[in-house]
Amino acid sequence: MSIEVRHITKTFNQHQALRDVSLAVPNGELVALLGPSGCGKTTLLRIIAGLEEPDADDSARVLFDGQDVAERGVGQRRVGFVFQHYALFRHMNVFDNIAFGMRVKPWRQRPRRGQIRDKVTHLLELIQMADLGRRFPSQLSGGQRQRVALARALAVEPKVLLLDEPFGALDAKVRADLRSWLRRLHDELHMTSLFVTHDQEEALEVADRIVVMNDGQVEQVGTPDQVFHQPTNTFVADFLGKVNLFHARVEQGKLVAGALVMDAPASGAAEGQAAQVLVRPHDLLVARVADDTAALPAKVTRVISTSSVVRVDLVTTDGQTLQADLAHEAFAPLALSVGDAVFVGPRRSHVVVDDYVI
Amino acid sequence: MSIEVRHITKTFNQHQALRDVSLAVPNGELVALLGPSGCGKTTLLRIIAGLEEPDADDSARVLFDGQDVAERGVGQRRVGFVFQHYALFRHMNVFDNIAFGMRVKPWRQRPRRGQIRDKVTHLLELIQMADLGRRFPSQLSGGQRQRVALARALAVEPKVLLLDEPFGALDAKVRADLRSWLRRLHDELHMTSLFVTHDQEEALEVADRIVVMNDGQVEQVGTPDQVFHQPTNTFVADFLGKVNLFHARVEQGKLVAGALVMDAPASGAAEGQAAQVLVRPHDLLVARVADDTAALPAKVTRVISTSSVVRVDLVTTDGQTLQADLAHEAFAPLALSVGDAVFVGPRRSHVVVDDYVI
Amino acid sequence: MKRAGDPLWLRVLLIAVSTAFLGLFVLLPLIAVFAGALRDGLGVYLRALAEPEAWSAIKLTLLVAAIVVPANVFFGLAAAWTIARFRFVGRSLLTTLIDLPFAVSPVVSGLIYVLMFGLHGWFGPWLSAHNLKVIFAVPGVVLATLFVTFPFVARELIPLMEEQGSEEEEAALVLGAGGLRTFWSITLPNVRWALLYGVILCNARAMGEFGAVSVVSGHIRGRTNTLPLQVEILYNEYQFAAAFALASLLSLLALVTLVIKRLAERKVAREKRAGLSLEPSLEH
Amino acid sequence: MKRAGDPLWLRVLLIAVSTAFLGLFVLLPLIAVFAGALRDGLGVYLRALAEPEAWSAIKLTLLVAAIVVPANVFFGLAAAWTIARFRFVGRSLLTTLIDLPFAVSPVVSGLIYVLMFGLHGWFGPWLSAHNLKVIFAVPGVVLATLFVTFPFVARELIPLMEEQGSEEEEAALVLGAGGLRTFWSITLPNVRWALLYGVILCNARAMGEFGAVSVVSGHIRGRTNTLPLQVEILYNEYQFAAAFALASLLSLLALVTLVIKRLAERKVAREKRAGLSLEPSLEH
Repeated sequence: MSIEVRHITKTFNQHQALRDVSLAVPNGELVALLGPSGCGKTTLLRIIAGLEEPDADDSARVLFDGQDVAERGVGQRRVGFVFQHYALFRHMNVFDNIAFGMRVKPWRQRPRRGQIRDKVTHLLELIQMADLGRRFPSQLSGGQRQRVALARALAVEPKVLLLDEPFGALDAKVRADLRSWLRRLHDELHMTSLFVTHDQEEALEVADRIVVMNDGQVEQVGTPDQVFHQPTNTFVADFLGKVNLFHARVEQGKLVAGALVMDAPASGAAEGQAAQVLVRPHDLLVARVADDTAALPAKVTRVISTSSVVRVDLVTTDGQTLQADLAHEAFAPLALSVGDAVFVGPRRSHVVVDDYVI
Repeated sequence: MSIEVRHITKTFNQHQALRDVSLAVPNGELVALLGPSGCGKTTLLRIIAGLEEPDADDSARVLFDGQDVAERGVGQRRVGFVFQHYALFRHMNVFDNIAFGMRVKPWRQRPRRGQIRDKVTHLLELIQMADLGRRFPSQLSGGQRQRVALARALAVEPKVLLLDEPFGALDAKVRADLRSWLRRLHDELHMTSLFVTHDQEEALEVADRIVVMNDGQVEQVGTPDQVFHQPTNTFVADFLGKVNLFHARVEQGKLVAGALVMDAPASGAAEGQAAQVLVRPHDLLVARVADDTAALPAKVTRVISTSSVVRVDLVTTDGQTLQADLAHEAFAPLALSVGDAVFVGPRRSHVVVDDYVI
Repeated sequence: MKRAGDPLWLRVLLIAVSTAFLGLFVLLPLIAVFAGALRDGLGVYLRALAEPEAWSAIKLTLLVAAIVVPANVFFGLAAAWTIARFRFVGRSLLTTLIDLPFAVSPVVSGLIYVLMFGLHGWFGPWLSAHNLKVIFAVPGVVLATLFVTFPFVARELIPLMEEQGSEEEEAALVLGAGGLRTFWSITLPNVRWALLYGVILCNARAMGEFGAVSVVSGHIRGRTNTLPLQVEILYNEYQFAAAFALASLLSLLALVTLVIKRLAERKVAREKRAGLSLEPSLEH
Repeated sequence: MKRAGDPLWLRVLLIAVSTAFLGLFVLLPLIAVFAGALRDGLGVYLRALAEPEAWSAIKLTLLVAAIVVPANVFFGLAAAWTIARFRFVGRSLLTTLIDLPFAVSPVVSGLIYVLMFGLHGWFGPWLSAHNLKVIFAVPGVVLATLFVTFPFVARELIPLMEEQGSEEEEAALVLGAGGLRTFWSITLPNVRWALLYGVILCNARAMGEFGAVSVVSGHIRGRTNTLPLQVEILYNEYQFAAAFALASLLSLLALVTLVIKRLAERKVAREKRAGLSLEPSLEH
């Protein structure tokens, strides 16, 4: 089922949590709502679920498969909702938690006792907790609780799955495991899913499409590749990962930022116009000897080799800090250490012309 | 000041939080206590601070610069302690929070009013909050609160700085900023610092030395490079980042794991002995055509190109999932997509002979 | 949690002071009542309880509790749920007024009912015209007790409900449960122990209320005397053994109340812990 | 927080029921007292307050409160701190016993003091040998009031102290502050509004206590009558205007108490919010 919201505004005590937000989520996609805390992403999710009502406005709409659901109460929208802090029913065991949604159905639609048992057993297997049906929520680990919350939401066969910071309260390690589990689950079920997160890594890894939000508004919508490699403004670029920022000016068809001279983008920027050049750390070349690309002198301040890349922190002569991520094989011949003088420049860059200041 | 603990055991209601832990922190180093939640790292930190007492045992010792501090109360140890949830005094403004430690000194050691003001002003500048001295904790963001907590701890000029999950309650983005700020601060002050974290990335990025703990015991102590590249067991390897694990057996001086044949380590493993071969994702070679190294057939299941490396998830013919991190330049000529058949093998590996099972 | 930071003498002193205070002013007196009741032997004790007037007082006390407790459970639950779950104009006034019966003297509580329903009160003429008696009759006793014991249920529930938040209820609503079903399946079970505690405290207070009831009851022997009133009458007539015999019933009620309270408190504490999410900070 | 999940009629109904209940049983009666007091005009009202017996009752009430409130603040703080901060054998018993005065009937509370300190009580002979009078004298009134009002301070403080935890105190200790300094600079300011609320409720209760005091005071006019006792005497003698005049003083006290409570509650709520860490879940 596709989801669409149009012109949604929401005000809490004079604070505008959402400002005229419109958004479409295609059927079957796994979409992330990504932004810093306070950006309104959770509020948007709750409005879609029907747990909050948007400010009264004639043009405000929440559409499921093109149908307005404003009149449908929260129980009639057939959404599955997973809360950040699980919200498991603390006085029911895992089995009863999962069965709850089926048991409260109106008499005619309610599955028979045996059907409920089969369904719950199946879901317990799906979340790899087949033996733990009799446990109470307090006897489960955080990761297990979150999986039970997911199974409970799936039990009523929702058309849409909404997840509010599903892994926010978990350890880094457990989070990474559950993340790929959620992705696999979505690939099996192919249900339209929308999840809220403030962790860009999570969004980039799991989602088909990312909605970057800031301050009650949508900044960019796109695939992980699009928002990461072609951000439309510096907020998005900065929020999605470390980025090196050069303030440049268009001079004679070229972009000039100190010692760096780069090709201006085709979308003809006017002479003298200011522009931001964004360079991801892995696109920053580091060389011992200056050349056309690596023209900016810098000094190594820190080398961290404990991940899939070697991270080199640098500082330019005018005090700007930069970060370069080199492949271990590319780093080995350079053999940089703290204090070394090097030259840097962008292998590839992305230019943004806007007035947003980090 | 150096810190040393010897034979520390701590029991809470029959649960052994720490089991005979010994540890030495050299003067001036920034050391991370890293482990999953419940491993006892916070308890160890609190025992060093004097906030908890270890179980009574004749051989249990907490030494500062070689001197036993068991008799010194928590106020006499001259440690700075930063709490995970800040523990700022909620009814005092930022200035009074930072000044508190100086104002409660015994009359003879207490600085004069002017000295206190100067010191607080200096610290406010250090934490980049010069104008916010009159704010109350409730008016600050999470990152600001944590910096005030740090300034308050530094105000009494402690010999040792102890930090309990200092960034645990913060957003991913703020966390990354504060992390490098803490590192720079330590480089300036060069005070012996010990911080607790469950985030391996944080530990690897910030610390001079990492103490990996699990289940009340120390698993490994070493520099980030050592614990990342030469873990002593599979728990450490797995906790510090994604690792590909091959169960191998020694056959005729070689390590054999299915189609892979690798050189056995010099430390002569006996014929027929089982061993674990650990390969970090960036050390896993991926090739379209099999060769001596890349000999294991596998299939691509997912490609994620939104970070400094391109992450390729693979599955072998016998169902093992693997992860390879390729540099963007190395990935480009391969141009892999989901479903492609490839061959993989370790460029570099680390062999562990132990009986720990993940 | 043994805190290494506090000197041992301070802890010992504090624990000693608190315990001594409670022992001296609370536990010892209670023992005295039972001693006093049994001073003249078990036979006298049982005879005192079997007196027709004593029996009548016991029955009236049970009747009052049987009306007041369910009424206050209903109103207490409604008030607590309303306050914990909704934001509306007058919400804070409602919260404040719940404590009014604590703040006002029991004598005054009784007097206001006399003012309203007494012979010369606001509704007095109307009531006597319809031959209804409130003051110096059972309805007055019930109303006065209702007023005095109102805060106990609501006060136990409000903080717990606010702490638990409404996420579980929201989860039930999203799963398709109606408002009433959510209340019975989620809200009520989550506060059941706190509710039990509020109910037994309300009950103990309803059976033991003296001041307000004393003013409205008229002390009509065998008709409008509750247990506490009967105790006072016996005491004023120097029938000490009988007075203490009835008083021991009230003391027993207090003890049973405290035992149930103890159990409920443990359950509440356990449920609070169970509700906590697994945060790294909880590690020890 | 307007919850879209609950039907409008339910919300309206709940709010209406709660408000109506409070208005009918709480607010209306209070107005009645003031109306009754002023029925015969302001002159009669003021003369009733100026009666020597009334004056004496007012002074005794103030004296009792002046002794009982500070004592209960001290013991309440000690008990609350001990319970919230330490784990020791008997801790849960202490917690339970704090509520005993709520669970026991006021008449019984009075009787136990008679049993202990009365002429025929345990310490009776010793007291009369030393020419000391407790029962039917001011000390008895003070002791009975002390017992009845004990829970108010401790009950307000314990949940708040447990919720706030001891991290701030630990921070102060690590910074070198001693135990006493930590208590004055950190612990006390953090609970000041809850303490204030406990104190005023304790005060209102101490001034308004009727049952226990009635048993131990002996109703000696101009000597051991507190305000509530004097009100009852006047009422029993059909001096309604005078009775309501004094009752209005007690009602005024209740109203002032509630106003201060309202302010304190707001501050407590604000301080609770202020203490919360900025979690992503708090976003709205």
